[in-house]
Amino acid sequence: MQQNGATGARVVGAALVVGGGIAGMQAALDLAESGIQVYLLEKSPWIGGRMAQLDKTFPTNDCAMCIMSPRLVECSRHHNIQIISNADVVSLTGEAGDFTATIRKRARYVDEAKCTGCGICIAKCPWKTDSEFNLGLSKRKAIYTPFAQAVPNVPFIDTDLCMYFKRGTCKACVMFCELGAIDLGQQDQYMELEVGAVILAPGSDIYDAGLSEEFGFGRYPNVLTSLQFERLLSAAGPTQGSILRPSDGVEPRKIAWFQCVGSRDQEHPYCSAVCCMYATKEAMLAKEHLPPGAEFTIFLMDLRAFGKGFDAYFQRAQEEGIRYVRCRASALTEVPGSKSLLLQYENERGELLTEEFDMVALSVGMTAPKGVSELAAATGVALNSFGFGDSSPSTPLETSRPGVYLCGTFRGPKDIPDSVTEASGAAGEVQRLLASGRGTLVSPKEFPAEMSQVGEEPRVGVFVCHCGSNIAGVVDVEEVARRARELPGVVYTDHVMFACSTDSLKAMREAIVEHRLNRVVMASCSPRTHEPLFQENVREVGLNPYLYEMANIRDQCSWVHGDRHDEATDKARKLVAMAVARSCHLEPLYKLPQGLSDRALVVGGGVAGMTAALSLAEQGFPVVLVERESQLGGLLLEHDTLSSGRDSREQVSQLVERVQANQNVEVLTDSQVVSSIGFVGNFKTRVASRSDPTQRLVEHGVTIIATGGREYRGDEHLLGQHPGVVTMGDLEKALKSDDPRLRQAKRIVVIQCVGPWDEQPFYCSRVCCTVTMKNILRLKEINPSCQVVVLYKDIRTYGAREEMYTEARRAGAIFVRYTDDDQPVVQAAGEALEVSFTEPSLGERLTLAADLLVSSNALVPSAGAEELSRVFKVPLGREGFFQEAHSKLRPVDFASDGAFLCGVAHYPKSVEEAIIQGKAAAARACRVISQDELMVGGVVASVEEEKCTACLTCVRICPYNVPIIRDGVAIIEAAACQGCGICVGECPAKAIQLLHYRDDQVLAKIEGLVELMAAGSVAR
Amino acid sequence: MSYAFYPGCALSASALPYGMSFREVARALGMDIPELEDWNCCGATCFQTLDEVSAISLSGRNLALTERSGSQELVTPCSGCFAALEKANQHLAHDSLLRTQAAAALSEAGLSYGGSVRVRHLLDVMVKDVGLDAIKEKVTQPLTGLKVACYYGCLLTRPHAIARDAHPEYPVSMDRLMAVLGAEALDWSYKTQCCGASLALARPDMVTRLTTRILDNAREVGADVVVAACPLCQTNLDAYQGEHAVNGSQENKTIPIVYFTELMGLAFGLSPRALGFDKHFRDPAPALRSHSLVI
Amino acid sequence: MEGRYGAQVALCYQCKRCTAGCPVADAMDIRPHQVVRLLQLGNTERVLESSAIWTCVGCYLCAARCPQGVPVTDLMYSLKGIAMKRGMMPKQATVPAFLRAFSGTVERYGRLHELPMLAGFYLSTDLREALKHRAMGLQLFRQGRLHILGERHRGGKAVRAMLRKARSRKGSP
Amino acid sequence: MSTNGFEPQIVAFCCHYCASAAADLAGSMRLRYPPNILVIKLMCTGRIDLLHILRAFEGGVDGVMVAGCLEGNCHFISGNTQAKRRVQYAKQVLESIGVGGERLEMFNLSSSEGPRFAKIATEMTERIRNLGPSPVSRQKKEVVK
Ligand SMILES: Cc1cc2nc3c(=O)[nH]c(=O)nc-3n(C[C@H](O)[C@H](O)[C@H](O)COP(=O)(O)OP(=O)(O)OC[C@H]3O[C@@H](n4cnc5c(N)ncnc54)[C@H](O)[C@@H]3O)c2cc1C
Ligand SMILES: Cc1cc2nc3c(=O)[nH]c(=O)nc-3n(C[C@H](O)[C@H](O)[C@H](O)COP(=O)(O)OP(=O)(O)OC[C@H]3O[C@@H](n4cnc5c(N)ncnc54)[C@H](O)[C@@H]3O)c2cc1C
Ligand code: SF4
Ligand code: SF4
Ligand code: SF4
Ligand code: SF4
Ligand code: SF4
Ligand code: SF4
Ligand code: SF4
Ligand code: SF4
Repeated sequence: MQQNGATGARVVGAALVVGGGIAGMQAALDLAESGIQVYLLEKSPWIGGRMAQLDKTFPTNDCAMCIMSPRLVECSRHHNIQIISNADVVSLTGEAGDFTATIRKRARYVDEAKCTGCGICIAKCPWKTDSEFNLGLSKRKAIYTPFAQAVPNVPFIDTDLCMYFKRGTCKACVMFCELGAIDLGQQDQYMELEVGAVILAPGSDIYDAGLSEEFGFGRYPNVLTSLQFERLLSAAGPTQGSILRPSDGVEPRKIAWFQCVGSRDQEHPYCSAVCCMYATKEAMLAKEHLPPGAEFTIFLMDLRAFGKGFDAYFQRAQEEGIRYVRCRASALTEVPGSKSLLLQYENERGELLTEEFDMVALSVGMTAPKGVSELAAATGVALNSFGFGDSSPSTPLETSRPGVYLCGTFRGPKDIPDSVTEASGAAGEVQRLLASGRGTLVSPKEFPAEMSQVGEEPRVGVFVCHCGSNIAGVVDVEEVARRARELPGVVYTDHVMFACSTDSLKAMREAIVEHRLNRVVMASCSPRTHEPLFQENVREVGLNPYLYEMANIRDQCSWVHGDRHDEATDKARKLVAMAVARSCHLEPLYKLPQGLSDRALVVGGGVAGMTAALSLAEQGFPVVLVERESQLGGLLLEHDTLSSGRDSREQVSQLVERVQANQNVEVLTDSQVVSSIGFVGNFKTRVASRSDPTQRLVEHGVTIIATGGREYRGDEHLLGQHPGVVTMGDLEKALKSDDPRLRQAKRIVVIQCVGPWDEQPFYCSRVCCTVTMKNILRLKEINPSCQVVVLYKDIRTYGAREEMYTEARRAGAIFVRYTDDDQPVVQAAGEALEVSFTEPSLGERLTLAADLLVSSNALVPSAGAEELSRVFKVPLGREGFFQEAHSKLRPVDFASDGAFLCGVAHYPKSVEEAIIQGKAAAARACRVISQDELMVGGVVASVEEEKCTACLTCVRICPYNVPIIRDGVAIIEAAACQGCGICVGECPAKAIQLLHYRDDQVLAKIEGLVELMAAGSVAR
Repeated sequence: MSYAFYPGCALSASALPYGMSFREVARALGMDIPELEDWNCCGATCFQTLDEVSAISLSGRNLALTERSGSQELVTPCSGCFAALEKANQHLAHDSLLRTQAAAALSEAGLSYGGSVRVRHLLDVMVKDVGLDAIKEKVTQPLTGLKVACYYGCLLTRPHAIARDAHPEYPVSMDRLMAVLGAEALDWSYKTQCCGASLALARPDMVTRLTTRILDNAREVGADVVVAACPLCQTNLDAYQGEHAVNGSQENKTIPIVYFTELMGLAFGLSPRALGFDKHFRDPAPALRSHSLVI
Repeated sequence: MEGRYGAQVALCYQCKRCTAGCPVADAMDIRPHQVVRLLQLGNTERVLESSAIWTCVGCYLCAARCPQGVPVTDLMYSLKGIAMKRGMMPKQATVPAFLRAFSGTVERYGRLHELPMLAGFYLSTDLREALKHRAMGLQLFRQGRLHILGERHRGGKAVRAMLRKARSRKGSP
Repeated sequence: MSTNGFEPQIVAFCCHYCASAAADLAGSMRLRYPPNILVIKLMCTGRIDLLHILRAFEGGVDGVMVAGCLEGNCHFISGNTQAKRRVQYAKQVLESIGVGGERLEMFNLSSSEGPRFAKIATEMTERIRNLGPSPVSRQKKEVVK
């Protein structure tokens, strides 16, 4: 426990994260890594949330499970995270820094401490019902886990279905569970947690498609929700990735998606922000899954491709033949017999058609999560009118209750990257609040000193696990153990019922000591889930964790060869021989502490950069903020009001004041970065000032790039040639200076999406649609009779911004869509202008006189971004904005360690989003600089200097720009190396080895196999 | 609860079987539901077009009469009347300008309206107030094997704000009623598609297209009869069946349209003649007989 | 028009859902969403000249499903009314004729009597049309479903007085 | 079971994040594939070296597969594309030394593609079975005999 220096109040170094979706997991991990004890509370029996149900994710088509399951595992094994699943928050008392949360952990009827997740109970349970996870497309048992990678990997008993709870009989699960983990008498438990802060991340639900009865969901078997469609696409889903019509199991030839089901209507006046993109994704994936010739149509209003890379994705979809029809579907009728579906619609040419589809997916919107009002009441936070969590635009991650934060789709509809960003941002808020309590409640596990194994002959111990009957039911475990004794180096073998049970772990430790084992091979399950546990176990008796090796004879043997006992036993023997052979080549590896600077360098002093700088400075980290201009503020200095209704001057001046008042921030205006060297924890960067010729050398542990952007200025639509043509930025200035032209104008025409699209492919600047709405409302305030006509391609007022679009229409603005092939034409007409365009609904050319033409110009990257990208060796994306490490799960990190990005430097975004990203970047940076030392080493590449010819091959090929050539040899900094081994295979001089995966260590596996085959005792 | 019955203009004329069967069934159920005295035309959609205040006054007069008679609920068997009366009722409650204008007109007829009346559709009264259990008790000849397509038409559930049906796009009350009678109510896609009745005279060309679409689907899902809850729908669907208006004789291309009250009566074992089964364009008798229903 | 429905018309974002659901859109010269668009653009004349407003069967599907709550059906009704008041007749004048026959009968009798209404309608349009339907009429008559003269309605007079008053209010012809 | 009584030995170099996760998933889903496949897990297929492949064949293995993340989705950004290049090269080498390039194949799959892993394993086994024992292992057998 820690006293808060300023107020003397107690600060508890622990946090409660409510909701175990991707946002909750991200927040938990960021906090845990920065030394805060985390309770991750999840309402359902398992964490994972919505993302676990998705197949792939736009716009990269990354497999959702691939990128998420490592996080699941990380949460489950992190020392500073305790997952409390199947639980609710009952109440929250106390105040920021010192809360007491009362939690009810509902009975699961399975003892989490005993269960190994073997699944036998599930197989034996006789009762089935529709699977919620697969949305009724498959069945699950009364005792079940929703998906294979579930965390915790412990089943749950549905008492509504279980015969024991309904009739008092059955107990099949109890009988078959070999570990006695089933506890039908389990009771709800209440617990009180002391935490300093709370993050709410309970996500969202999807709109109940059954309410839109006109589409027949629930009546017409071939009408699905988009989420059901995700399950159909999933290789691990109910149809193993085949798209089949529920009515007859036949592959559909024509599929339609209906957009905005349960969004953008009177009851749901917001846009759900993800469905345009996920429908595009589902259509593209469906195309991959179905034979050629199948047709895919998306019926929509506006295509909301407002995020980074989204337009390119949409472009690709169109090239692949996905058809988009601009018509909101009205209703479906089912064809009796074929159960296909008939849709009447009007196409862009004004033709009224009736078309038959084999399958229809409803792109359901997001709604507030079920039970949200109870959660709000228990935690004392306010909800907004849609039922989502409420917050103010200038403090977007704070709820109405101090010390309680929010993130993810609970804060409003959004996609995974935005959810993850917010989660990191919320973690940043908590880090700041609990800075003085950091590290007080977490204690790194202490291990005994390692015994020296150097130079000793290998003494291998092999432990073969029965996993109850999971392995032993197929593989002759005893035979495997016995024959392992014959392998070179093996001095001890044993077979155990459940290797991961507490008793077995202890027995194993004793055997290591007793038999002086210096290598351990576990023949059991997947290293993905169990390696950390076993590694820790060997460490407890002083064995280096890298001297441990695993043979997966369950997931990759007994489970897939259940019908071939002999072959499976042979295969298990081979796997064990291979593991033993490699283990003899293993060497202890040590992660070594390396000192680091806790200073952050922030480049760019706009709202994003200032927010990031403040976040860190307020936690006590020194920050150097480099701004090229003479004053801080960036784009914000030019605006009038903000879309949030706030005065931008106020917002800027408050921020600037706070920055300048903070002792920990050193602001270098009129300055630029000229060079930078080093690696995570130890960067050295030179900054040159315009006024002072001497360059400053800044030593820093992390770098945050926040260089923002600027409004594009071209000559489209007579910009610069006619005084009546201005950009949206100019209009803002005119509003600010109360330009009389605005009060006199009779008609103002606005053209959206103007940019350098002759030179580069179109990307959406994300803010301009909302900015247009903001300014229409401002214009209508000062000049109510002025007609405003907006020519647009798509209106992209995503999320709650949709309400501003509605307001702008209510105020009388008229919106007319144009297309790339039929652009508006602007001509001078004396003082005034003439704009002609095609009105698509009427199919007619209209010409309007306008007093002012406002061009909504694109946001483009700041000048000098390329140079910075070279200086810091961080990449730019195709639009010229900086490129993050992973667009889904690492949205504010660069691929190379220690560098982060935020704000418009990443992609155009609103002030609110820039603030969130600034906080997120700070939180990610804090993970690094909050440590006293960095532990470096382990699985990293290492160069044998004598062999290296300085050919630069590794320098060129490393995706993380790690190797550098110094004094004629390649240097690979262990702190920066990611351990992929790409350079190793490429080095012509064979001068690089990847530790733990050295050539001899990889080859040993092959040798082990070859020798066993040569011995002739296994079938080949 | 005291009801007044508003038959609407068609019940004693083209919709004779509806009126007959309603009275028979009401008697069998012991319902007390006297006809509103001196009622006048609700104005239908015609007056809404011509003049909104007139429309509201016409309906308003019926509401005022109901109020004066001491009844709280005005029950009508016609969806068109239901929509017109209830719309007027709501406008009178919420639109102060219309309320003043209509009040002036009503006073000319010696009436005033305080807004206390609830407008109900007969189907709703049967299902909710009489109740399916009470109806089930009266069934002596279950309609076993009879496949029916329940047709609700447009104005029974629309505009949503007026009708306030829990399932505006896919109503189920009549289906549940039919199930209680022993019939099999089929799922089909045209329950609430408009048949075009309001343009039956003026645009028979268009109306035929609408009815054909509806009836084709009913036949394709295997319906023996279509059940209606509105005189306009019944007459329109019965009269305009494909290009074979009225005396088109292709048996297989036609389908009888009956009132839900007729089927109730039949299931109650009442005399088919008294129910008006003989007063249709397409004779329902063969379809009913094919399921061994006495008729 | 602008007065009563203007605010709702402004909300239309041209999603075409009204048209997509309209059972008679294919028979319209301008479709429901176009009607709303023209009203937004202030081009009421073109709407009044259209046949669309006369084709609408008043099924309320458009209005019921409009995500912005634009009362398209009520617009159609009012537009017909305005057109009739201005004497703007569609090429196929059957709908206004029907409306007149209907309202005439109701004004006379207080209730709708089918025979006088039919007579009024066919007399003002095309008697040959009536002949086409004579079989139907005959059958109705035989079944006792068509009365030569309806029962007298006591309230007829009161209704007439009321309607006179309703129409005499300021602003209505 | 086998057409010619020959059971090939196949080694699969799988990356940690996708291919070997998919293999685990195939297990969780209790799918079936022939036991001829032995997985060697690497962090990234980018670690694969011509040497590893050649040594496997030299040791008498009949087929080798390399399986990594989907293209464009490598956990290590570009490891799988490097692997693809190296596998292409190794195929040429195998061809030229008479082992045959078709005994080596590169696959890309996501971690949720358990069924696809099983399918690939089955097809690869079938392919090698049809090719018969590798010339090296045939030689070895003869030596032993
Ligand atoms: C069909 C569909 C497809 C999509 N496709 C994509 C895509 O391709 N790319 C993309 O970026 N995004 C996509 N999304 C959006 C994406 O799913 C979300 O952005 C993301 O999952 C949000 O994560 P979250 O953590 O905020 O919420 P969730 O994933 O909803 O997690 C919330 C968690 O909180 C738990 N919880 C709820 N209430 C409580 C409570 N009271 N107490 C404790 N715990 C609680 C829930 O059980 C859940 O585990 C898609 C969404 C849908 C519906
Ligand atoms: C016309 C218009 C209207 C807008 N209206 C709104 C609105 O109403 N609401 C809203 O939420 N958002 C609005 N925005 C968006 C808003 O301006 C941005 O979200 C926000 O300002 C981004 O802040 P930033 O810190 O990321 O970038 P910036 O504000 O661009 O700041 C970047 C800073 O970095 C500095 N810099 C650049 N390169 C270097 C370098 N190499 N070295 C050192 N310093 C460097 C720049 O000088 C600048 O000070 C609008 C944008 C425009 C164009
Ligand atoms: S059988 Fe026992 S150990 Fe296995 S999953 Fe079920 S509860 Fe857990
Ligand atoms: S007791 Fe319940 S959960 Fe256990 S096997 Fe029986 S039904 Fe399934
Ligand atoms: S416009 Fe918005 S609500 Fe509609 S489908 Fe697209 S993202 Fe979803
Ligand atoms: S105007 Fe701006 S926000 Fe709107 S679609 Fe175009 S680029 Fe995107
Ligand atoms: S590739 Fe090898 S030889 Fe070439 S510089 Fe790198 S380490 Fe040295
Ligand atoms: S192992 Fe990977 S990250 Fe490390 S230096 Fe080599 S290529 Fe770069
Ligand atoms: S449905 Fe409504 S919003 Fe859409 S086009 Fe029609 S009137 Fe406009
Ligand atoms: S009310 Fe008229 S315009 Fe609307 S859907 Fe029905 S027929 Fe079409």
